[in-house]
Amino acid sequence: MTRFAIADAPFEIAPLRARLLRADAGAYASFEGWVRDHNEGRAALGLRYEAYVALAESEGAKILDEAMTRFAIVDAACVHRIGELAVGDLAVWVGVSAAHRDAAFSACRWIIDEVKARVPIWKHERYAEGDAQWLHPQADSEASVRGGE
Amino acid sequence: MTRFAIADAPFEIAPLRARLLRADAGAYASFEGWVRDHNEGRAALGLRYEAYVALAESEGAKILDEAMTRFAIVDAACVHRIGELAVGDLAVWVGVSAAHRDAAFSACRWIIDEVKARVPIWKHERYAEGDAQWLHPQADSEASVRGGE
Amino acid sequence: MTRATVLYFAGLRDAAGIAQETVDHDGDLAALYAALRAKHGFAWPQASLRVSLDGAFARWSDTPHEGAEIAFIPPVSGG
Amino acid sequence: MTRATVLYFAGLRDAAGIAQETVDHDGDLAALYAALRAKHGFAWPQASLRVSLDGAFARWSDTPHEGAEIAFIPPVSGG
Repeated sequence: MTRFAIADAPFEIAPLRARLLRADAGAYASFEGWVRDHNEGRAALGLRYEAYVALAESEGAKILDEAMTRFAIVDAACVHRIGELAVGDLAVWVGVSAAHRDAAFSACRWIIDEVKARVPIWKHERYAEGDAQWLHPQADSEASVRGGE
Repeated sequence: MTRFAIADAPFEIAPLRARLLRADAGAYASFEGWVRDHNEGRAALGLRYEAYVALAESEGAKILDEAMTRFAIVDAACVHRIGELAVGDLAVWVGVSAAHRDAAFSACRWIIDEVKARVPIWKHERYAEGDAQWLHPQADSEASVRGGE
Repeated sequence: MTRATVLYFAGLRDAAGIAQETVDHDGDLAALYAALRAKHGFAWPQASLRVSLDGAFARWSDTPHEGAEIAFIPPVSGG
Repeated sequence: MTRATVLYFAGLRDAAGIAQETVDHDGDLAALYAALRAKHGFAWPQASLRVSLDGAFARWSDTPHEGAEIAFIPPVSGG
């Protein structure tokens, strides 16, 4: 049972969350990234996520393993969508269970930050005006750094 | 539609979460507090939450209103159980939607901290050894301050 | 004398042995707590508690009106 | 000469016009990227990219073996 997965179709959160429930865990923190109707002030119709799946899975698994050693948590998991997504669709989910809420919140935040920074997944946005583009945040010298979800 | 509620029976998270989904929200953070099988090193069988319901509802609503003004969030909600709970039962849920994850995480953490600090709800724990006690953290001079969930 | 209802919760209710009582009292909420503390033998000093009047947190210097609902709020442990 | 497969993703694939190609090359991954950048006109300097070898992040000074799978990783935008 891997803690990180790439999903090429919509997935249910409930069974993923249920796997994190433990009698010794008093706290659960989760994060979800949804497709917004705008980004950088432009009206967005939807997007496509592409991944280098083999590398994304191994790098994602490393992040989750590292979270288990860095934080006093009971368990953690993350799933990231690829493929075509519409506004309001779930793009990424992170769940963390822990004895106490400090570790649950810290680990959850750390995992989503690392996934966004390290996992080879790219977002291709389609805009209401008809054009589309790949988002390549850090190296994008023509636009300000994109820090949003 | 109030953002804070006291529930005297188990409640479903899914419809509460669904109400926070918005086309302009890209981030959702949630927290859940579950009844653990131990507290302060003692094996626990379950607990009972009691509230001064009228004051809990008004104080909880104030916290949520304050969160809406303190953080750049789209919406937020919190439900706290009262009554008899068994190990693994959901005691409290907080959900926050926002354009960006910073505000979602910060507001979610702030809300649960304030609810634990300010809302008149008390926990009565039953232990495997047969005894039971009210937890009154800050003023409990006979035990260390209890900071857990 | 002003008649008011006092509610007890959690450890305070256990100490008082009752969930509520009707009191006739003159003076502010601090004086009322002092009187009830003496009567029931509550361990908590006033500084460890908060106080509410008609379902809203109040100041210890507030004076209850006729028919008021008062609660002394022991340290909370929700979450 | 060593034969390897190079994968292109996202903006790099658009710029190359292909998703993958077979290359024959001597030298390390930095030299390979420099050659392919010249060939396809990639805008990104090497410092803006990461590189992977057989599905694991690698160093630019690594030298691909025969049959290796190489990918140049443009800045990611998951989440």
